[in-house]
Amino acid sequence: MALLDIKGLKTHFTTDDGILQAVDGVDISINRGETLCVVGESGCGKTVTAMSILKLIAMPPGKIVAGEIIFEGRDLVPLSSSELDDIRAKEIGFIFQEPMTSLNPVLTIGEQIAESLRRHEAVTKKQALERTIEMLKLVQIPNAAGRVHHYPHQFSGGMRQRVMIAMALACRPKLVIADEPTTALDVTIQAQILDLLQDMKERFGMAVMLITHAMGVVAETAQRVVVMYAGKVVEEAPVDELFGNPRHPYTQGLIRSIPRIDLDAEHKTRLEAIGGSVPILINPTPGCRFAPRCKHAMSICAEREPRLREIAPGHRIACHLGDAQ
Amino acid sequence: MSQYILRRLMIAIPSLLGISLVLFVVLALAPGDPFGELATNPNVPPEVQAALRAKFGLDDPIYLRYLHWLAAMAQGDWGFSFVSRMNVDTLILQRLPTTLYVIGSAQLLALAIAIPVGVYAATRPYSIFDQIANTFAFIGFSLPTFFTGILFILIFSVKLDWLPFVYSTDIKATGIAWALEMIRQAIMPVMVLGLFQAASMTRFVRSAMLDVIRLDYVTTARAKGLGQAKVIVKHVMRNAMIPVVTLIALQMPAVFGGAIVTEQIFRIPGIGSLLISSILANDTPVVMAVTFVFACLVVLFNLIADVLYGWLDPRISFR
Amino acid sequence: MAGLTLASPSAEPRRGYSPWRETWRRYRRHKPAVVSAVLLLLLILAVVLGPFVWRISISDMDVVAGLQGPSLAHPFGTDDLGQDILARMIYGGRISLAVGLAAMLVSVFVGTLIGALAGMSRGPLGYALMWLTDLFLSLPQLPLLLMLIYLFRDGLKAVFGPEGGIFILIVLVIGGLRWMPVARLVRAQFLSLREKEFVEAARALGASPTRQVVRHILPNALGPVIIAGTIDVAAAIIAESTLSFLGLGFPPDTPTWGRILYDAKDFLDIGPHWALFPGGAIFIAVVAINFIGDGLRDALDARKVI
Amino acid sequence: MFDKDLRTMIDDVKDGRMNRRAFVQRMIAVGLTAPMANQILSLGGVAMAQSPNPYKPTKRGGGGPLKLLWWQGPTLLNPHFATGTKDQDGSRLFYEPLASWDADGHLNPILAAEIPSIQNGGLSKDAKTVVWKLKPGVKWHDGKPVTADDLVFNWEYATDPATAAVSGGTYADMTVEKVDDLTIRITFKQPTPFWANAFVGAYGCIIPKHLFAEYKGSKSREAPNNLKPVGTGPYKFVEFKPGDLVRGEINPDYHMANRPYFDTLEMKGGGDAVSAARAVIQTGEYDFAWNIQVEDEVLLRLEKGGKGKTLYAVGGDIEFIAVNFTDPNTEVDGERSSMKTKHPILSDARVRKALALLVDRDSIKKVIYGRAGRTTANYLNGPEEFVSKNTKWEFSIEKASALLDEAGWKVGGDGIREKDGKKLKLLYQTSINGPRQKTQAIVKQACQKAGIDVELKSVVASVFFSSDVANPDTYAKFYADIEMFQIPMTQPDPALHMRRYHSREVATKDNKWQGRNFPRWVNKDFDAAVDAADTETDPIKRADLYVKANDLMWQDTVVIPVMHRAAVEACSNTLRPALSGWANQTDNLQDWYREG
Repeated sequence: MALLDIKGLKTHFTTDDGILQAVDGVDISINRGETLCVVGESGCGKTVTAMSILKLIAMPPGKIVAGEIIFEGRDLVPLSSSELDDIRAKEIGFIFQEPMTSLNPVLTIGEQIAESLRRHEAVTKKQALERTIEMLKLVQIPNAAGRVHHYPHQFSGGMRQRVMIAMALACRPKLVIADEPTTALDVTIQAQILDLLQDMKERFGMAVMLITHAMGVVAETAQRVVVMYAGKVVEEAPVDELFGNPRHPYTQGLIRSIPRIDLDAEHKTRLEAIGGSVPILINPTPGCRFAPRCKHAMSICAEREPRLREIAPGHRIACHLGDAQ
Repeated sequence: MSQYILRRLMIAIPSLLGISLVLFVVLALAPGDPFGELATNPNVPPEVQAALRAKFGLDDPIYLRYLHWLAAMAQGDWGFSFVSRMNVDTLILQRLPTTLYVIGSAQLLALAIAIPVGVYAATRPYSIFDQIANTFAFIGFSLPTFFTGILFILIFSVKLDWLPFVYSTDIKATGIAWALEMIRQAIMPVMVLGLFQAASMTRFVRSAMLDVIRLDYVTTARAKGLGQAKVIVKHVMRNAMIPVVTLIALQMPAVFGGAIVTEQIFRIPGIGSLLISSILANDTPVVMAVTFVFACLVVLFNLIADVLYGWLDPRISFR
Repeated sequence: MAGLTLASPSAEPRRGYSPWRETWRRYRRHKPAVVSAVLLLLLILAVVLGPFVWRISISDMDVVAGLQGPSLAHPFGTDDLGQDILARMIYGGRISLAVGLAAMLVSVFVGTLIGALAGMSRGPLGYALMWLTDLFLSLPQLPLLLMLIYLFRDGLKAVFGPEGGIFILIVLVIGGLRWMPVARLVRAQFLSLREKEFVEAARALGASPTRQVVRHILPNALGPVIIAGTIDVAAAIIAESTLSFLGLGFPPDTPTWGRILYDAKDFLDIGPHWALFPGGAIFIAVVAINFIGDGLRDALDARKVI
Repeated sequence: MFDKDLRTMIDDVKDGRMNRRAFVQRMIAVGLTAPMANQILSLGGVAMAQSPNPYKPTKRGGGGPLKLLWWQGPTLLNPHFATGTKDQDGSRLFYEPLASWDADGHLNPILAAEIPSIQNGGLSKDAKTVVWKLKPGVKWHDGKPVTADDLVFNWEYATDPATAAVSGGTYADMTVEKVDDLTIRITFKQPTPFWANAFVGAYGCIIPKHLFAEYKGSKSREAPNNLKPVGTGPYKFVEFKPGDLVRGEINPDYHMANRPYFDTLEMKGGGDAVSAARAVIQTGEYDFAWNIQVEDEVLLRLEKGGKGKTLYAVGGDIEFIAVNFTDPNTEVDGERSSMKTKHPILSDARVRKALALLVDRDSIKKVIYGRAGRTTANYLNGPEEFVSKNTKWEFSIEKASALLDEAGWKVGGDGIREKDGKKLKLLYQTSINGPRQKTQAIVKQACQKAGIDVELKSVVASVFFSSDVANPDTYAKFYADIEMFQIPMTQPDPALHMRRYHSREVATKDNKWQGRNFPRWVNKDFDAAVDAADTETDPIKRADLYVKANDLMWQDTVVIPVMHRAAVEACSNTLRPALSGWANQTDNLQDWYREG
């Protein structure tokens, strides 16, 4: 049984212009100890999916309108906020994208890590502090015992992300969701953080759901990959399979864009790889959402929405092209 | 930190001197004299009025009067009221307890309303509760206290006959009865003033909360499973209070200065009504003393606010 | 490791959108703000065009028909001298709205400027400005006003004419005595914001102090300023009426909203309509301006998405 | 007119052929005030009578508390320093004069054994000396006896310039000497027809020598008893908070039988007139509120469900519009409204008359003053029966327009009259006060209809009535075309009231605008009449001179009387206060009681 099984998740936002279907029927599952990468452009719904798991989206305007999020056999969707609080951080840890703004500026990092321990585990203040220092050491913060009383602004971005990781792992969760944990960091730091994450995963054996839009990160860390586009999963495969045999035109575009950037960084135009841009998800047109940008678009693509189907073991795509082939 | 406070206090001395000079000049230049009431009285010849002016030194040059004042103040002599012919400090001390009690309670009431209402409204923006709170806040600061005061009197004193509207500093009862009567007579002024202050403060608290509540670190806190209450109090309020503290510190000297209109309507013998009647009577020594104390408080609370920022917001360094 | 950064929609310049159009688009999404803007516009139109439609003179008295409730002849009723309250409110509304808005702009502008300078400056200028703020906070307003009138009234009258001179004096006086809370708020925000990362980043990138302030700090400090500004509108409308009691304001027979409300206060139990209309008008103006402020903040604040 | 008649009438009263009251009525009818009529009688040799006193209680005390509401509370309690009536009222709770004026304008002995008269030898025929006898056995609140030394001391205290007493003017131009322990003699430098000023009424209150002797002169401010009065009055001092509260308790040794009625006394200060009226009339929290200057409509409404009512005490207070005879817009030798200029518009008598025709006194009375005002054409006013034979007023826009046409002011295109290219535009200033601003509005409207453009200006009272030289907005500088305020008639004698308009009193830069003739009107006949009246010992001739002076002012339209104002008080239905238009409200406090 999967650790986490998201089935048909639909998260919508009410806006002044209409209902924004940010996540529209997503199925993702993660096994224990596995690293799953969710990739896609910004705005494709991957962050909303992740946030929906712990209901961290603002409600209202956001709302989970359909679907199940089954974590260890228990559906999280109908749970109340206080019931979810027992799962947050304890069972599922969360690492956010912006280390610069994700830490409370007026509390010491020690307080911020310890409060999570104190919430979920019966520890004294002193024990919590000791464990916090221990965690800080684990994430390789030098002089952890002294730094524990420092405020976030006294740390660099990379250090803060380490603090975030320490915070997310403090309660030894079974699943860590890392939402673009390296995007805001310098390239050199990015690698360090990913290594640290990898290291932690090996040490604690938790599952990791890594959300990213960088294919390089995917190749380096993932065991399985889910590709999202416009609120839907378009392709899902083990990492080698995906890179070796991408089936969805969108995935193909994503992968093709990697070497091009490497070779010709000067002429990088961000969306050169895939023409057009992400559709606005208010009253989306029927049919495949990628169709307008797809080189292989057929008449059926504009009419009927492709279903996610398995084309090889563990490899699923949502594309009419596969049908034709 | 203590060095910082000390340095700030040192800076405060020349700053207060400067303020006192400006205050004095403004008061001296403003038209009017304390004996205007004698003018139309045919019983008092103009010579008497002129003699009084001369006697109280009103015809001396301004710099001389200022130096006199400064010298006296340095020796702890606050001056002598032209109108009451008594020492200014006695006058002020006589009124201080009432001011602290009534106006202070009103400020506390304002805080007690504004913070929970503002916080709760901010956690549910655009909900029914929020809309109602906002509407009341808008009504609150659209209607001046001279108006709400009379409205309250008409409702609670005249129509319902529940509360007295003349504030008495001389309640005959003792013990519990005295305390109850003190509370009863303070209800209306405290409400009028407190609600007026609460209206604007609620809006500030709500806005500050909304600014913070959408920040990333609040989501981080929620992801820790801390529970709504703790997230709001520990993470959101703590940060939102930083600008609110400015406002509260800004209000504190006003506690002393009192709310002139409210004091007038309910006949509360506070510092505010002393100030206004002294101004209208051109009783310069009293005005000068009250405003100077006021200036000291402003400077002091400015310092307290800055220290509080430093405490609330570790990013600010004391230079 | 080279990560491929795909474009995010917000980073991409939208085709055909200028920043101003973008602001307008965001503003339009704030429904109450749009309604409020229309409402305020209607109020302004009413007081500007009102006299052409409602032709009763503001000073026509009918002592016999004093204190009458609303009727066809007098939709807002009459005051104790039998003057038509609607006509007086139309006339006075021009002054009240103009004074309220202009004084608010003055106080917000001065307050923001001084607060920003004091918040950014790490030298003597910061102290000097805070000293100035403290000075203004402790000044007793009544003698100060009397002195100002006596010093400047005739001069301004000579330069700008009687009405213009008084208007300028009133706006400057009200605005000039109400900027201190704004300055303190802005300074407080600046003190913490200037240490924030995005400002540090901007500083590191070599952004000029002005640019730091205008692009990065100011929009973040705007929230409390807008609320202070809205409160100032109400306060200025009422303060204007107080000024005429000091002989500083418009001549005593000018029926501004605050003035009408004040005159009505003793008649609250006899003729409640007299107070209801000016009170209501001030309320509507205040609410409208507040929502417009909220809308503006949302429109200017690029961070806020939905 | 009445020199001979008056003499006959006085004789009639003397012989009992004519009732005192009838005499006073007759005098009032010819324009004299009641107290003046009484003084005429006493100088004519008829002893001053006392009004029958309606005081009913038959024992001292037992009346419970008396709660007074003064919306401006007393700020000090030394009668010699009292700057306003509020201070006089507060002082008067504890201190007493020799005599005070009652409702009918009679002198009522308080500390005096009797009122001086020619019969009892108290008054000299030449009006130069007065002998007062103290009631024997009167004690200060601390038990010390009241003696003639106290009276002499009060005169010395007040006239010492270093004391800076406000009462200095009351005791000026006289000497006071002790005759025996209970008797003093006042000798005036000039014949003084109005002799009952020193030691009488609010400014005449007597402070004890034994407590203030050390604090005469420059040490006056240090006297501890400035704040803790020890007097002779019906109530003893308990507590004083300036501007807020005065408390007293019954004086068990009070020198009048069965008085006072109340056991304790409280005078609360602060607030505004309307809410003071509410506290007395509507809610009954207080027994009596002072000086309720509120629109009559509001008062009528309050009285409907009321626990109280309003009371009116008629004196000689006059609200009027004064006309500037000099040009306020031209500066000569650093002085505007200089005597070297003439007002370009108002120096024409026809324009002044037209203005007088445009003051709609009936509407002003109806809407603003109501029961508290009487319309009048006179500057010098008596009680309400007053109808002068010589003066009259009317409101007529037509007649005013005709006069203006005649004066050459033609209606221009914008409805405003003009002459020689100059617009008929007037600046109308007054102090800030609700009724005054409404009066301004009513006058302005009528003026507009007659083609006069009126600009209104209002000045804070403390600035308007101030005497600082640099202040341009004082009534004395009169940098406006017309101005309006009230001159109270604090004494029932017109001497000071009329002396204002003497040409030597003109307010100019030379006398630092301390002169009191602010319209800067100069009229030789008026000067002569007032000068003559000041030294005229014959009461009948003197009265005649003042009537003439009043008529001269009316003929020349120096002032346009707006309203003869009565003092308005709010009083609980059960309280029986003793009030007089010629005295302060608390002047006869010993006679107050409660009924029902």
